[in-house]
Amino acid sequence: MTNLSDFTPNEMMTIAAARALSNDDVCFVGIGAPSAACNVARLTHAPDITLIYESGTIGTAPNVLPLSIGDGELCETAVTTVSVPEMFRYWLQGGRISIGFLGAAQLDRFGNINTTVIGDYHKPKVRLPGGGGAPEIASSCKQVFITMKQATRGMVEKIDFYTSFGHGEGGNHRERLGIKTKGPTLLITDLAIWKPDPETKEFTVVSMHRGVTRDKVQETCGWKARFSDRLEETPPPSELELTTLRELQARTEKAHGGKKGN
Amino acid sequence: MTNLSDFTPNEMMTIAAARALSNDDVCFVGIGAPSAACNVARLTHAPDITLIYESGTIGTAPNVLPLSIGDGELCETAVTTVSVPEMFRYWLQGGRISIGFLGAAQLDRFGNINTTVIGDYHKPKVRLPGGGGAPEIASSCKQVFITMKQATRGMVEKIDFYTSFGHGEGGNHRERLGIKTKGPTLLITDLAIWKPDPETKEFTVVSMHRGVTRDKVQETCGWKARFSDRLEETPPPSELELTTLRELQARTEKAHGGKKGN
Amino acid sequence: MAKFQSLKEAVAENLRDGDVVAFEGFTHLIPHAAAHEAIRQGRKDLTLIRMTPDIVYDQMIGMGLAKKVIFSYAGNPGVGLLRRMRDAIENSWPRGIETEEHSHASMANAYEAGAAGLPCAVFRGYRGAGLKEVNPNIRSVTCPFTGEELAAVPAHRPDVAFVHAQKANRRGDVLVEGIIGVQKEAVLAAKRSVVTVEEIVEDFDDLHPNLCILPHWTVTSIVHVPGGAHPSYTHGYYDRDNAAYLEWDKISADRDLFSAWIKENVLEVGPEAFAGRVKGL
Amino acid sequence: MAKFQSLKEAVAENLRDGDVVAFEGFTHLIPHAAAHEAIRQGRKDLTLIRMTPDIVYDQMIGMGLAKKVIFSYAGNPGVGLLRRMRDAIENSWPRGIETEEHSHASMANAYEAGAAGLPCAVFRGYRGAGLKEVNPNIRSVTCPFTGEELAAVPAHRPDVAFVHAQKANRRGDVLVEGIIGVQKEAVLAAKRSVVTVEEIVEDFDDLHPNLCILPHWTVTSIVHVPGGAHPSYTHGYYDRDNAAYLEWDKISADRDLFSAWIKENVLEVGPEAFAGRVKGL
Repeated sequence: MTNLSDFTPNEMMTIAAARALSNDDVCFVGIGAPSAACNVARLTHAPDITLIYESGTIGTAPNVLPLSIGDGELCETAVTTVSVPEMFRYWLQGGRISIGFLGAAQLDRFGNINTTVIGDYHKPKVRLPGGGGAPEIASSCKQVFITMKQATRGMVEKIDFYTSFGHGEGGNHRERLGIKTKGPTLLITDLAIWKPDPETKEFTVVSMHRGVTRDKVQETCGWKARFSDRLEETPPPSELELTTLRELQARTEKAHGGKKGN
Repeated sequence: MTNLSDFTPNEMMTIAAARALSNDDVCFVGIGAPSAACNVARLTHAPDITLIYESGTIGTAPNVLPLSIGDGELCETAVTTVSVPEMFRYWLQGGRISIGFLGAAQLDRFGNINTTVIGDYHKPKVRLPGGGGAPEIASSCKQVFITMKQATRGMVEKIDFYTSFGHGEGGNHRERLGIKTKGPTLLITDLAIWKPDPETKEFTVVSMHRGVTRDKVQETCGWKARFSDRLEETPPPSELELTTLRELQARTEKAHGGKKGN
Repeated sequence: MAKFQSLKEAVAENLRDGDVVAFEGFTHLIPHAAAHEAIRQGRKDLTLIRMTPDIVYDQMIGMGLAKKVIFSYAGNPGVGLLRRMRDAIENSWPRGIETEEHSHASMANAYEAGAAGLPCAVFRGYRGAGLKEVNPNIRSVTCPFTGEELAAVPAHRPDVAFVHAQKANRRGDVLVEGIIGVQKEAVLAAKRSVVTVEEIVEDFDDLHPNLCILPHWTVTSIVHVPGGAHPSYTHGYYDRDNAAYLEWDKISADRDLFSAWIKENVLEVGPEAFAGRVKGL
Repeated sequence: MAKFQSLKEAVAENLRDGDVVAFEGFTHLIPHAAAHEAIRQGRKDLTLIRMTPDIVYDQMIGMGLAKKVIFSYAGNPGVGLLRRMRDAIENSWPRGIETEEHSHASMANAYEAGAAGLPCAVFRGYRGAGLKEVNPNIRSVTCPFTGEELAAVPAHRPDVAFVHAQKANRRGDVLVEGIIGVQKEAVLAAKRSVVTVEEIVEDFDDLHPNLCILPHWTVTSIVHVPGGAHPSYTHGYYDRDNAAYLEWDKISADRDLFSAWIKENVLEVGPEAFAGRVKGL
C-alpha cells in the first residue's frame, strides 16, 4: 500500500497541477511535470480530458509517459495525428486549447518566462534550448499553467530574456499588447500554489504544501513573495492520486529502460 | 473499325489538345474537353502524365470521364487526395502545375477570359457561373491551354469581364503585373490551333483542322484573325487516338447513364 | 461537446434567422438533408457561404432563405447554370440577393484562415482579375521581405457550418474521408457546427492515425441521416445521382415546377426520405 | 522525377557546400543516415534549418559543417541541452556559427509558406516575446480588414530537404505516416529533396486515399536505408532508442569523446550500419 506520509515535493507539485484540470479541458502538454500531471488527471478525476502534444497528436492516452514530445505511443493512442503546421495553425492559433503548460529556466513575479539564454542574447553565458512552442502557447491558449521547482536561480527579480510573455509589467499589459487570452493563471511549484493578483497580476501564494513554511517559500524565491490573506494548506495527495502517479512512473521506467539499439 | 474520315470538329479539338501534352506534364484539369483531352493523352502517348482535379485528387487515372470535378472515381484512382485548401496552396500556388486548362464563355485575342457575366457586372444580362479556380489557374500554372468552340459570340473583340487574365493588352503586360508564368500558350478550337505571337501575344492561327478554310475561321471569330506565315494543317486523328476517345466516351456514357436514385 | 440530436432539433438550435452559414462539401458529401430541414423551418435572411453554391443553394435561394451569397462558382456541376440563383440575381425572385464573389483559391484560403483563427487570408491571387475591382473585400498586403503585393480577403467565420460525413463514434468524433474538400476548415472556422452522418459506430479503433477526424469537442451536433448527401454522394456508401443533377436543370428552369418539386420533396417529407433516395446508387 | 540512388550518390548530387538545407523529422523519422553521409562527404558552410536541431545537428555542427542554424528549439528531447551546438555558439568550437532563432509556430508557418510558394508566412505570433527584438527576420503585416498586426517571417525555401519515410513504391511515390511533422512541407518547399526509406515496395494499391504521400514528381532522389532514422524511430518499423539519446549527453559533453564517437560510428562506417542498430528496438 502507498505510504501517504512520505510523498515528495515533486509528487505534490504534479498532483496539485493534475487537480487543476477538468474533464472538459483541452491541454497543450509539455514533457516532464506537465505530462505527468495531465495523465494523472486523465487516470483519476478527468477521464475525458483532451491531451495534445505539439508533435500533432490530438486526444492521446499514453499508457506510459513519453520521453519526447513525439513518442510513438502518443500517435498510437491519439484520436488523430495532424501535421505540425496544422497543429500550430488550426489547433493552437485557432484558439482551441484551454490550458497550455509551460516550464521555466527563469520566471518573474508576473509569469514572464525565459528559457532562451542566461546573460546577453548575443553573448550568452549559457545558451538554453530556446522557446520552442512557448511564445505562442503563452498567447494563444486560454490560460497558461506554469510548473517549476522553486529556487532563487529560477524565480528571479528580472529575467534575462522574454522567451514568452506572461503579464509583462503587470496590470493590463496583455490587453495593451492586443493579447486576448488570460495568460498565466496558476503557478504550481514543489512548495506552493500561486495565483496572479486580480489587479496587479503579481503571483501570490494562495496555498502552501504540507510542511512548507513562509520562510521556505521566500528563501527559494528571488523576489519578495506575497502571500494571500486567505492562505491555505494544499491537501496532501490522496491514495488514488499518489498510487496513480507512482504506477504511471513505474510503467514509464520499465518501458523506457528496457530497449536499446546495438 | 473506327471510321477515320468522319471525325467531328469536337473530336479533332480534343485530340489536338491531347497531343500537346507530354508524359512529364502535371495538368490541372477541368470538366469537359480538357478532361477528355488529358485522359486521351494518358491512354495513348503519355501514360505517366499527372492529372490533378481541383477537388484535391492528385495523380488520378479514371476509367471513365468524371461528370463533376469531384466524382468518386477520381479519388479512388488517385495517388492521394488532399484537402481543397491544400490543393490551392501547395499544389496550384506552389507552382507545381505545368499546364492548366481553361474554357471560356468569352475570349479575346490576348487570351483574356470571361466566364462571369454578360453585360455589366452589377446588372448582368446573363449571370454565368463565375471563375471558380480560373483566376489563379491563369496566373499560377506554368502554361495555360484554352479549349473552346469557335463562335463570334464567344471569341469577341472585347470581353465584358476579366474573369482570368491572359496577356492583358498584349506584349509584356503579364510581367508588368508581376506575373511570372507564361499564361495562355495555346488555344485549341474545333477549327484550328492558335498560338500567341511571340511579341504582341495576339493569338495567331498556326494550324487549321482538315477541311477548315480561313473564311470559316474568320466567320466564327469576333476579331480580325491573324494567320501564321507557316500555316499548317492539323494532322487528322489517328486510329488509336480516335478509338481511344470514342471508347472513353462510350464507357462514360454507359457508366453515367445507368444509375438513378429513387 | 457533440450532442446527438434529431435533424429538426439540430437545425432549430443552431441555425437562426440572419446567420452567416456554410453548408460545405466539394461535390462529395454535400449536406442536402440539412439544407432541406432549414427550408422546412423557414429560416430567413441568411448569408450563405459556399465555394460552389450548387443545387443545394439553388433550392435555398429559390425558397427565399438567403439575403446574400458568398461564393466562387455558381454552377450545377457538369450540367450548367443555377437557374434559381440567376432568377434571384437577375429578377429578384422570390427576393433580391446580394452576392460577394471570390475565386476558389480565395474561398479555400478564407476557410483555412478561419480555421486558423486569423482575421484574414493572405495568398497570391487575383492578378489581373476583374473581381478585385468589384469586390471591396479583396484587398492586399505587402510582403515585408520582398515587397511583393499579395491578395488578402477576410477569413470565413460562419455562425454555423453544416457538413455531411461518413461516420461518428459514440463519443462524437467524426470521420470524413475521400474528397474531404473544405469541411474540416468550415467546421473549425464556425462558431457552431452540425454534422449529419451515414452511420454511428461504437468506436474508431482501427483507423489509420492520419485520417481527417473532427474530435467531438469541435462539433456541436451530430445527426444520423443515412443518404443525407443525396443527390451528392458519400464515398464508401453510395454514388452520385447524376440523373438528379440533370433533372434539376429542368425543374429549376420554371418557377412553378420548382415550387411543386420543393413541396413534394422537401416540405412534405422529412430527413428519413433520404435513405430511400440512395437505394440502387 | 524521383531517381533511385545510393546514399553516397544522392548526397553528392544534391547537397553542395554553402547550401541552405533542412533535415526534418519531428522526433519521429529523423534522417540520421543522410546526415552522417553529409558528414562523411565533408560538406561546408551549410545553413541548417530545423525546428529542433536535436542530436542530428549537434553532430553536424560539432563536425564543423554549419555556418548558420535556423531553429526554434535547440535541445536533446527529453534529455537536456545540445552540447556541441552550445560549444559552437559559446566558444566557436570547431567554428563559430550564426544563429537565427524562431518559435515553433513561426518555423512551422515558414515551411507551410514555402510549400505554398509564398514569400512569407503570416500568423499571430511573438506577442510580447523577446525574439522579435533580436531577430530582424521577424516583422509584421497589418490586416487590411481589422487593423490587427500579425507576425511575418520569410518562407523557408531550402536548396535541399532530407527526410526519412516508411516506404516508396517503384514509381517513386513516398508514404509518410504517423507523426508526419513538417516533412511534406519541407520537401515541397525545397528545390531538391532526398528521401531515405525503410522499404521499397512494388506499389501502394490499398492505401487509404487521404494519407500523406509525396508523388514521385515532387521528390528528387530516393534511397533505401533500413534503420536510417536511428536513434529516432520509424512508426511501424522500430522504436526510438532512448538510451542513445541519454548516452549522447555524455558523448557530446567532451570534445575528444565526441570526435572518437564520430570516427567510429560515422566516418568509418556506411549507411548499411543503420539496419543493425535498430535490431531489438
